[in-house]
Amino acid sequence: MPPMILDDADAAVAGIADGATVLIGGFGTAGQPVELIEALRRSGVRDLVVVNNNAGNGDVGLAALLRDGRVRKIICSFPRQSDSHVFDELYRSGDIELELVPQGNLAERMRAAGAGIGAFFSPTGVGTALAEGKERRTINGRDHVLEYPIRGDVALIKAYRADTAGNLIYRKTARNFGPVMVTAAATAIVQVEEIVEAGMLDPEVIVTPGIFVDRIVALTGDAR
Amino acid sequence: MPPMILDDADAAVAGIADGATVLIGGFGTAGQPVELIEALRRSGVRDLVVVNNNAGNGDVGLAALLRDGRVRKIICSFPRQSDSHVFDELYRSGDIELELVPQGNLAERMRAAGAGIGAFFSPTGVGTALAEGKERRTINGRDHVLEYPIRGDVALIKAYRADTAGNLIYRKTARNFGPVMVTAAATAIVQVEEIVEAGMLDPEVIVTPGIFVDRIVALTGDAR
Amino acid sequence: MIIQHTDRGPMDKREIAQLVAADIPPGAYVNLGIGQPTLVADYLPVGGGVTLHTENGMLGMGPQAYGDDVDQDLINAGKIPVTETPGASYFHHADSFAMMRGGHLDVCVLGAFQVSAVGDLANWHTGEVDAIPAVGGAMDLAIGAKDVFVMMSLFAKDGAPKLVPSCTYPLTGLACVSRIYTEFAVFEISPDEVVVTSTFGISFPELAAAVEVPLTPAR
Amino acid sequence: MIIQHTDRGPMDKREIAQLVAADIPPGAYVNLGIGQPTLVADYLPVGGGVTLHTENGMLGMGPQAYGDDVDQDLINAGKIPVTETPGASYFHHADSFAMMRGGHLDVCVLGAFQVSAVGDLANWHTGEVDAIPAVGGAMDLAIGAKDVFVMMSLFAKDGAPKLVPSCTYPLTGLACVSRIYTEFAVFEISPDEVVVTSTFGISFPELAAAVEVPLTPAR
Repeated sequence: MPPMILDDADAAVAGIADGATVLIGGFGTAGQPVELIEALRRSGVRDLVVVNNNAGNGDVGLAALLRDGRVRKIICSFPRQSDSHVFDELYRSGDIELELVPQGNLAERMRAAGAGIGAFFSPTGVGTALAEGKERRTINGRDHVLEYPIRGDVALIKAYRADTAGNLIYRKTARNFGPVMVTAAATAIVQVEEIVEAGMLDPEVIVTPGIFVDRIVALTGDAR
Repeated sequence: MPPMILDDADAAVAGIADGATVLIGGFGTAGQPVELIEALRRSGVRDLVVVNNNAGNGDVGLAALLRDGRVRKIICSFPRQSDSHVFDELYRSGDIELELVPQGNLAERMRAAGAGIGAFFSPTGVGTALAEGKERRTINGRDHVLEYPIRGDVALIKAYRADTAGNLIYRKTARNFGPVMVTAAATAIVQVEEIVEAGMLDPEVIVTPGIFVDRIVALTGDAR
Repeated sequence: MIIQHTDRGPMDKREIAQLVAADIPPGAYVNLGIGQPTLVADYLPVGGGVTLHTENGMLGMGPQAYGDDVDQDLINAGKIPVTETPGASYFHHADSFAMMRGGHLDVCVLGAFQVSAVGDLANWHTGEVDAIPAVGGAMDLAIGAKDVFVMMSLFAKDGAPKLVPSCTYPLTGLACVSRIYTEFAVFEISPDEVVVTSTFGISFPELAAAVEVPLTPAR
Repeated sequence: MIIQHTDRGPMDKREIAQLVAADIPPGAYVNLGIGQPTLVADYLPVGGGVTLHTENGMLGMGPQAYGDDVDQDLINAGKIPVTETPGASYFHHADSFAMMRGGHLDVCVLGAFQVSAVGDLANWHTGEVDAIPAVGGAMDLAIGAKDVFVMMSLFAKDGAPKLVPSCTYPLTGLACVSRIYTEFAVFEISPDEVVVTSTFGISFPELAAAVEVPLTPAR
C-alpha cells in the first residue's frame, strides 16, 4: 500500500500495541526520531522491546521513554555514554533488561529480517562472551557464529525527505540504521523534514524505496 | 588504494591469470561491460570461471569469450535466451560446465562474499533440484538451504560515471549486479562513460563507494 | 459461490489477464515475471496505485517503451525496454531480491508447466534430458511474494491437465501458489482443498471430470 | 633491526599517534575507532591519499568540525561533529559493517585494556560485575580490517602490563591484533612470537624484564 501521510507525530504512532518490538533509528542523536519517540511515550504504550544502537541520550526521546518505565528490554550495542544516565540508573536497579549485540551484527540481523534470510554465519564476536551459547562453525578456515534475524513490529525512523510514494532520502551520517530498520519492521513510520510529490525525487538517488514505508509525517519548523 | 585510471580497456584488464574466476556485470546487455570483456578475450587468458546472470547474447562480449573457448565453467541463473546460440552449442557438445543458481541466491551469495558472511540460510530453492545436496534447516517454521559465498578474483562491470576516488553511479536498470560484484572480487575493474574529479559527485548519491574499485577506464564516443 | 459461465467459450489470454488484474488489490506491489503474465499490466486500473517491481532492480516500472523512449539501460526482467513512472526507484540486484525474499511484494504472477493440488509450482524446466536449464528469478519469485498467482492454460499440448495431484516436472517451489487462472476456470489453493471460484465455457462437473485433482466448488 | 631509544623518555600520546600514522601506507582505507586513536588523523600526510572510514556510515571523513561547520547530522563514531572531504560517500549501517566485515579496510586502530601474546584483544569490558557493558563496533572492527593496530599504555594504572600471556579481561576478538604501539615500545605480533621493533626510554632487556610475555628483538 502507498504510505499514509499523517498530520502529526501522535497520529503517526497510533495503534502501537503494548509489548511491541520497536526498532528506533539513530546513532546517538543523529537520525534519532525524537518527535515520534515522544509521541510514542504520550500514547501510553508500555512493556516495549526497543532496538536502537544506544540506550538514550540526555532526558528526551528514547531516554524519556526509558525514564517513564515503558521499555521492558533494550537490544543495543552501546548503552553506556556520557549522557546515558537514565539508562544507567534503570540498569543498575535491575529495572530494564539488556541484550548487548555487536553493532555490525545488530545491523546485519535486521538486514536479514528484511531480506528473508533465515540466519547467517558471522565472524564477529567469535570466542567472546557475546557469542556464548551460539552455534559455532568453521567455514573456509574462519570461525563464525550463527546469528538470527531481529524483526520489529514497528520501526520509527527519521529521514530527510520523502515523496508521496514513500521513497526516502537521508542526510549525511543521520542515514545510519534507518534504511535497514524500515525493511525489518511490519510497520515502518518515518518522520521527515519535507514531503514532495512522487516524481520530484530522482529515482537514481532514492535510498529507501517506498515499498518499505507505511506512514510518513512531516515535522518542520517549530514542530521539529 | 585509490583506483588506477587506465587509458584503454586492454590496460584495464592486464594481468588477469588463466583459471581466474571473473564476475561479469550486466543483465542481458544492460550493464554488460562489453569492451572490457572484448579486451579480456584479446588478452588470451583462458580456463576462466565466469559468473554472470546470463551466458552471453548474440556474438559479442561474453558470447565471443565463450565462442573462443576461454571459459571452462559458467555460474549463472538464465543461460538460455533467444540469442544465446553460442552457449547453447557449447553446452550441448559438453564443452562448458554450467552451475545454475537462482538469481536471488546468485546475488546474495556474492553479497555475502563482499560482506564477510560465512554462509546464510535462504528459503529460495528449497525442495528443488537446485538445492540437492545442500544443508537444509527449518528456522522459525520455514525451510531454508545453506548457501555459501561466491568470490571473484576479478570483477568486470560497467557503471555510468566515476570520480577519481573510485566512487560510482549507475544508470537505471544497468545498475543490476555491478554494485554487488565489485564488493565480491579481489580486483574490481570498471568501465564508465566519464570520470570526474573527486568531489564532483554528491556524497549522498554514490552507489558504490570507491573503496571497492581498483581500476577505472572511461570509454566514450567511438571507443564505446 | 461458484460462478459457471457456460454460456460462453473459454477465456483468451487477454481475458485471463484482465481477471488477474481485477484481483490485484489497489496499492499493491506486484511482480509480473516475464512472458504472458506481463499482459496483466495492460488491465491494471489507472490511478489504482499498483506499483510494478521488476527483479532487475526497479520499482515503479511503466509500460513498454517504443520509438524514442527506448533506452537499453531501462529494461524489464524479460529484457524488453520499458519506461519509468513518477515515484520510481532503482536498486541493485541483491537489494531487489532481498525485497522479494523478505516478503515485501504483495503479489507475483507467474506462468507454469504444472501446479499441484497443494500449490507446488513447476515452471522452470521441462525435465527433458537435453533441454538447457534456465531458472532466472523463478525460484525466488515463487517463495517471495505474499500471494503467488499462476496464469496458465489448463491443459498441455498433449491434452494432459497441468493442475496435477503432484508435479512430475522439476519443482520451482513448494506449496507457494495461492491462485491459478486458466482459460476454463479460476482455482484457489488452500492447505486442504482446491476451490473453483468460476468456470468459463465449461460446467463445474465437466471440469471436475477433466482433471485428476479433487475440486470443491466455491460456496 | 630493533632501534632502542634509550636517550629519551617514553613517548607521549601524540608521539605514539605520529608513529602509527607513519606506518599507515599511502592510499590506505583506515578506521580510527573512537578516543585516543583518532589522534592519528592529525598526523596523516596531507595528500597521502589515506581515506578515513567511520562505521556510522561514511568514507572520506575529514577533521573535526568547529563553529559554523558543525552539523549534528555529520558525526563520527565517537559522536563528535566532523567534516567531509572531496570524494566522500555515505551509506547505511548494514553496508558500513559489510564493508568492514568483508575485509575491505586496510587498517583499523583501536585502544585496548589487554592484548595477548597471540594477538587476542580485550578492549570492551573491564569485567567488573557492576560495570555497564558497551561493545559498539569493537568486535566488528577487531575482525574486520586487514591489519588491526592497538594504541595503548603498556601498563595499567596498577602497574600491571597490558601485554599479557593470555587476556584476563573479556575478549573482543581472537588473534586479531597485528601491532601494538605503546609509550615504551612498538610490538609486532606474529603467530610464533612477539617482536619488538623499537623502544623508547627503556632498553630491550629492561622491557623484556617488565612484561611476562617472551619478546624477540627485531633482527
